[in-house]
Amino acid sequence: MNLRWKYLIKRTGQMLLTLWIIATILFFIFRLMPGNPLVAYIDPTFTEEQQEILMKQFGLDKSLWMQYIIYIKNLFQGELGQSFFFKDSVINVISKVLPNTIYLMLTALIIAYTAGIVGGIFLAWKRGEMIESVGIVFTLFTRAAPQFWVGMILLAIFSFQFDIFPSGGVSQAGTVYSSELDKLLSFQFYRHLFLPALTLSIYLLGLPLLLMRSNMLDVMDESYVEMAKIRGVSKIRVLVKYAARNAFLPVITAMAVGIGYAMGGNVVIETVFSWPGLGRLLVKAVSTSDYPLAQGAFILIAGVMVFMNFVADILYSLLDPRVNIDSKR
Amino acid sequence: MSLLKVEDLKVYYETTRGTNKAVDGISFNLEESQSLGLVGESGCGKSTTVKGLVRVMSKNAFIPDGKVMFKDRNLLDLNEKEMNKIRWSDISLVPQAAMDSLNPVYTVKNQFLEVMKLKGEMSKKASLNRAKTLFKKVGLNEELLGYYPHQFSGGMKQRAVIALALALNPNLIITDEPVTALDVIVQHQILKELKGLREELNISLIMITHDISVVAQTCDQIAIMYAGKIVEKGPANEVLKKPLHPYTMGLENSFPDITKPNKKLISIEGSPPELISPPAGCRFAVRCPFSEDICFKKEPELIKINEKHYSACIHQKNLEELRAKSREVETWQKVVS
Amino acid sequence: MSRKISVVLSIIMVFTFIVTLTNETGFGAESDRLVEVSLITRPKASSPDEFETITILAEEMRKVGIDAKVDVMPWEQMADVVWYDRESWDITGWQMTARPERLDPDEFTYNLFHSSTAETGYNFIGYINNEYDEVAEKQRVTVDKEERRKLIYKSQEIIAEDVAYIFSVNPMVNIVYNNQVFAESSIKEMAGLGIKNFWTYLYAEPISDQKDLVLNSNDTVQAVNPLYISGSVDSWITELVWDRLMRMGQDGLPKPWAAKSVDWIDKTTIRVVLRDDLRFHDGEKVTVEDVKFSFEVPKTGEAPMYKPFVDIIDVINIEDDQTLVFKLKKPWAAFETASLAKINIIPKHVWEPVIEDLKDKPENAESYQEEVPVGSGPFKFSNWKFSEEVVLSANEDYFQPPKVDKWIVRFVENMEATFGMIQNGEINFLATYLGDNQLLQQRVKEDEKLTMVSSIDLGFRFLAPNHRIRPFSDKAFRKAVAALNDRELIAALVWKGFAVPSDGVISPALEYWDNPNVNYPEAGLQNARKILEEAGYEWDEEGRLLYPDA
Amino acid sequence: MLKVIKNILLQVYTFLKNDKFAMTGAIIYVFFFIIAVLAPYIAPYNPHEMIREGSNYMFNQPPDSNFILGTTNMGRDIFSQLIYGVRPVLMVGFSAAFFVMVVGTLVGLFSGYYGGKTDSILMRFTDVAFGIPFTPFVIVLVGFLGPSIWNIVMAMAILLWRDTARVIRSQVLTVRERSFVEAARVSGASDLRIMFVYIAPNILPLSFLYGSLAIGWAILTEAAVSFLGFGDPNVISWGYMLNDAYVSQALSRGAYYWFIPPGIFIMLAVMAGFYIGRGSEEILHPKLKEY
Repeated sequence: MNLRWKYLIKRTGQMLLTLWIIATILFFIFRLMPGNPLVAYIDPTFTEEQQEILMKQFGLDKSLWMQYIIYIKNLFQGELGQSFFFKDSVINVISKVLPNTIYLMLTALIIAYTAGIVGGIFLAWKRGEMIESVGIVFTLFTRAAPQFWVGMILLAIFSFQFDIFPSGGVSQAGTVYSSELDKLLSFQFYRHLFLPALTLSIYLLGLPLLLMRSNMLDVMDESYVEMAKIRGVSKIRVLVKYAARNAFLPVITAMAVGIGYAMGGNVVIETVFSWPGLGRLLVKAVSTSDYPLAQGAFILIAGVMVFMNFVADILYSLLDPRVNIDSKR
Repeated sequence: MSLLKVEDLKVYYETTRGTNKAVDGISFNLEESQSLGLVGESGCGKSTTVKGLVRVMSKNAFIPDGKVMFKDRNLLDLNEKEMNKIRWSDISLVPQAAMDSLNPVYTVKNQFLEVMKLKGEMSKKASLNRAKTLFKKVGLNEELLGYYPHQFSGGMKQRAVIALALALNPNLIITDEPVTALDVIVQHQILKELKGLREELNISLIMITHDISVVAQTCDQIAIMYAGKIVEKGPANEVLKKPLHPYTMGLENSFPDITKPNKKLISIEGSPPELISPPAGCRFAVRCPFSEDICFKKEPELIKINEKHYSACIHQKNLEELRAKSREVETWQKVVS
Repeated sequence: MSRKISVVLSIIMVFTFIVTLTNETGFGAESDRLVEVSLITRPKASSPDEFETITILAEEMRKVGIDAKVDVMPWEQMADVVWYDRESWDITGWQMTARPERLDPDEFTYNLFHSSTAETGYNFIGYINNEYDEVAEKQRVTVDKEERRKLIYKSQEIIAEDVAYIFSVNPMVNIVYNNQVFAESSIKEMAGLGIKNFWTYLYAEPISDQKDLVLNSNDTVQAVNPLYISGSVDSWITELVWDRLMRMGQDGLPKPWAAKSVDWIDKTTIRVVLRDDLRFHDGEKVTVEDVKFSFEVPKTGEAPMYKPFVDIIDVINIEDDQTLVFKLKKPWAAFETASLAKINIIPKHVWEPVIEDLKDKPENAESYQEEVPVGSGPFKFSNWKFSEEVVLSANEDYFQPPKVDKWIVRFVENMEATFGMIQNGEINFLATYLGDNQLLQQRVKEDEKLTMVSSIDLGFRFLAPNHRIRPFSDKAFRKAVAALNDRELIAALVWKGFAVPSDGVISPALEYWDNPNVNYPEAGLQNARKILEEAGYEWDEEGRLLYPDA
Repeated sequence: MLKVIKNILLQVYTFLKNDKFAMTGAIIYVFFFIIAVLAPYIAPYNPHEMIREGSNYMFNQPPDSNFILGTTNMGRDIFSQLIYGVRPVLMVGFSAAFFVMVVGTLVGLFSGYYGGKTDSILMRFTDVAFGIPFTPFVIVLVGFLGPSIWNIVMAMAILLWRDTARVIRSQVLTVRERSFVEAARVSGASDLRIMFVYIAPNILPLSFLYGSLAIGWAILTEAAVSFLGFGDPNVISWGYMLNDAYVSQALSRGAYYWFIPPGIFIMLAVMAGFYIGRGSEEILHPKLKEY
């Protein structure tokens, strides 16, 4: 049993080291950037000493090194500091937008990966036929098209032209949800979620589909698939239980990494669909030089990405018995 | 009553460079609880024949014509559903690469139960007992059922796969190079067990191999394949003792025989012809020390020489002399490839 | 794929990389007499009109041989450069936005050009003119309107003569609303602000089953705090949730509101009598103590942004439970607009403990966010979905209760989406619109349920030259650039006719204060060349402008 | 020397011929290169110029004889912008790809070959690069350092080598075990020689493949960054055009001729990047066997 724990501990150690390095890099990126961050918040008519108070309030008067020590100390206590712009704790501000990003991201990922896996199986099954090259070209188009361009076109057609879907926001004006669950159950929420999730999943679709197809083609040549056919197992069952079950392992690990990418990635979609998510908050923080907020958002996204890479490794060994180290012998 | 009658079976492959005539019209038949050895170099089409029989072929393979009469029903006319009924309940296969012929992400038990559930009407408990008895039969410990394929050694996996083949006590088992990947001792054990099982459950067997000595131990009938055709077939001891076709003679020389320790090993020069556009006449002519002009023009028919012994070669007389010559190294070296 | 091929292809890539690098950096000898100007502007995405105006002006400047370069930066960086290192920039696009307290000319006339605010204040262009200082100080203390009007006229003449700013336009405020949701008559227009104002929100009368007024903003709400002037959207909300002694009327002049009456006893004392039917949203009665407290909190330094509006007050005494008397340090003509109509009446019982405990902390009242903000205004705070929307509900027991049920502002950054929303009814009051006005007008024509009301904006767009360094320290050069900046063309081209050329800080919307005839340089390339020649500028053989070699 | 070039070109041709995806990719790029070079001759107008006929400006002209794709809301010719747009896009694409290839390959090569300490250090760096989300990083960099195409390329050079490094490393690990490398080491060749003379050529096709993928990513990033308003205002790229169209509400105006073409050109350029990366068949199914 200890072989497994040793691997886990080593891996977690690596993960923490990576996170620490990222946190340090982020600290210096924001501190060395041009533009005095306080400009947006000190009213020009302030006197000198008023500006002093504010500098102290945000800890900008201390030496860079001292700031770094406080920064790391806070980080460990999960304290990400105070946002200049929203005059509120970074965690508080982020926690208000985080659910929206997670809903959008998860829905899009689920749609993209289910469609991707099914599409991958289909294309592998139709190997060599016309439909297969058409499918591949289409998938490459979905990966090559700029997200916002696709988003705007969908918006123009389904919202401006035919008014089937709303043109922005998370819910209808003035609706009050009693709880997050109530929000998740309301039809209006999904009507608002549909276009952004569709645009994001069109973009995310490419990776799982092509990866799944490639794995399927490898697996289809394996002799245990042929043996299953010889055993008279039905075509569909062979495709799913033998081929897909082995082929989809790498796709699942890719999904874990995909979650990390999607966390920070859908800035553009959030802007087009006025979706109040983490991405847009980050752009707001950057353009208002509110670097504690930008830094906090960044560390959160980076943390999720590193964690997801870690989960991807573990997931793979869980799913594939061959890799399972502590198998019952 | 003949269990299996294969008449002029052809299996071709569509490739970018033309049609590959991997199996170009072979015929043989197999009586009940009898065993037939199909012997030939790799690439002679024996594995393709098997795939043709069970009709599980790759996408670009097709069967232009020929008949496969199994219990007087032509398997080639059946649709997929009917064929599926026959697969494994009547004909089962012990695959070549036993190493990864089991689904790695499921336990062996799971794959056993799946086969029985699909075909046999047995309940889960009954099929589990069946699996356990089969494991005991092939000399495997019952607990192994719960393990994953990658936790089995080569020999253990081979036995598990044989057990799987016996699951629905089929009439015919086809084994494709069942023991090539194993060391000699384990090989001998497996073949002995196989022979015992066959007699006990009176199952007929087709053994595909390139190793003539393996066939000698286990098969009643032998058919020698070369470049997609059967060049010689007949009772095992006759074909081994008194080979009629020069290729069979060549094959015999290239295998050590425990009984004749000082026998010189002679290998046949050259390699089998390319089957996209096979040479005219006899396909072995170019490598055959006794070939004459006629051999390069007319393709010899597979004709009955005596009792049940057939050969596709023009030489039917003075075979004794040919056999003696075929044992000298010089006869084979003078063949210019 | 064989190795040779990939080696060849990577060589090609290296080759393209070097080629693209070389043609990137131009070379050329620079002599010190060449006139170089860098024009700062915000990116096209956040401020399309400023970007296009600067691009056109740069093009015109190049025609007279000036080496003009457009320098784009986001607003924060621009503010940092222009505000914090006042020696380093030449000229920047800038704008003054409309705010109710700017209906009184004092803020623009005094703060923008008075020498005292040149160091760190609003006079970032560094304009020093003693004659102007006198006029600006005098108008501040002249309570008599007619008298003050002459001084305001004089101030506009000096600025035009000196070309302190290079004026551009007063844009039109185009507000569109859904006339099937609100009765036409109930939409009120206000001088300089258009129909987006307090009165419209108060009187708008729903005539369909949609009882809520849903408007849009392209920026999120930063805070809902009566002691913190954060963003423009925030000020709409504060104005509705918290009440004020006086409100700016539709004619642009202050009138008593929460106060029953306001009378000037002398130049520095004002008696205010409070209405007796005022209640806070939590049911508590509004007392004179609350009002006194509201005017004294900014003085404690906990509300720095409101400090300038109360500095002038010396002392506030309570005469009886309905009356207060304000004693000023010295007369201030704009007191009613800039203070009585600006300071929010906040509940003492809520904010006193907060201010108390903030005393010894570095933070101030600005970073205190009430769970449920309590004011005494016409609307009650109902819900705030962060960076999505703020919802206010009508305060039924207000003395003038609003007719709509809810007032909802939605944050939509995507201008195309906003355009879609006003048409499909997701919003029924298009409050912010940065897009193409021509397109808006055309769509309103096609869609009979939409009505557009255009009015001249109180705010104005201009180019701020830096008077401290060459070339804009030279008045002649400023005159020439003013001539190059063809305001008619800008109004027609950039604003598609939805703006009027501006020649001063006082918008034409304020007919009473706007001086119609000031002599501002006449537009035209020839006129600009003539001004430069007369001032001693020369051109080298390639036509590049050179400083006079005096 | 001429003969060498001839036969290399011949080889390139044969390699492309038998792989239809790579061929299409190559054709698209050649097409774009020609446009980039001949832009001044193809484009009827100067992309920045606001076209005027007499006194009135040609705002929002739908496509007609003298404006093939119509004009923008400020009267600039869309077709000319599209043609001139090729240059910055190719520049960003190829320079970014160049950096990604070089940095990725070097990191992969060194960590794969040396293993041990160097390997773990370099791999930690790769983990860090994988940890930093790309789009936000570009936004922060461009947001602070000011909008310019070179900042996008720099951001990619700093981060996007990560995928190449990891893949090249695993390939180097396999190549290193191969016998001819063993032989080279035995014959006393220095580490560097082994790496660059023996191992590098074997992994070049793979690094070239990731290089061409990077072209696609670079172009898409430039478009996204321009769309968010952090693009380089002085350079008219397709991203700039899309931002321009978005800000000026092309779609609400029904000016599809303005919004659609730049998107399609971006798609083509990115697709070509995917294709030319040794054909998508190969990327998708490395062990493709001919029957």
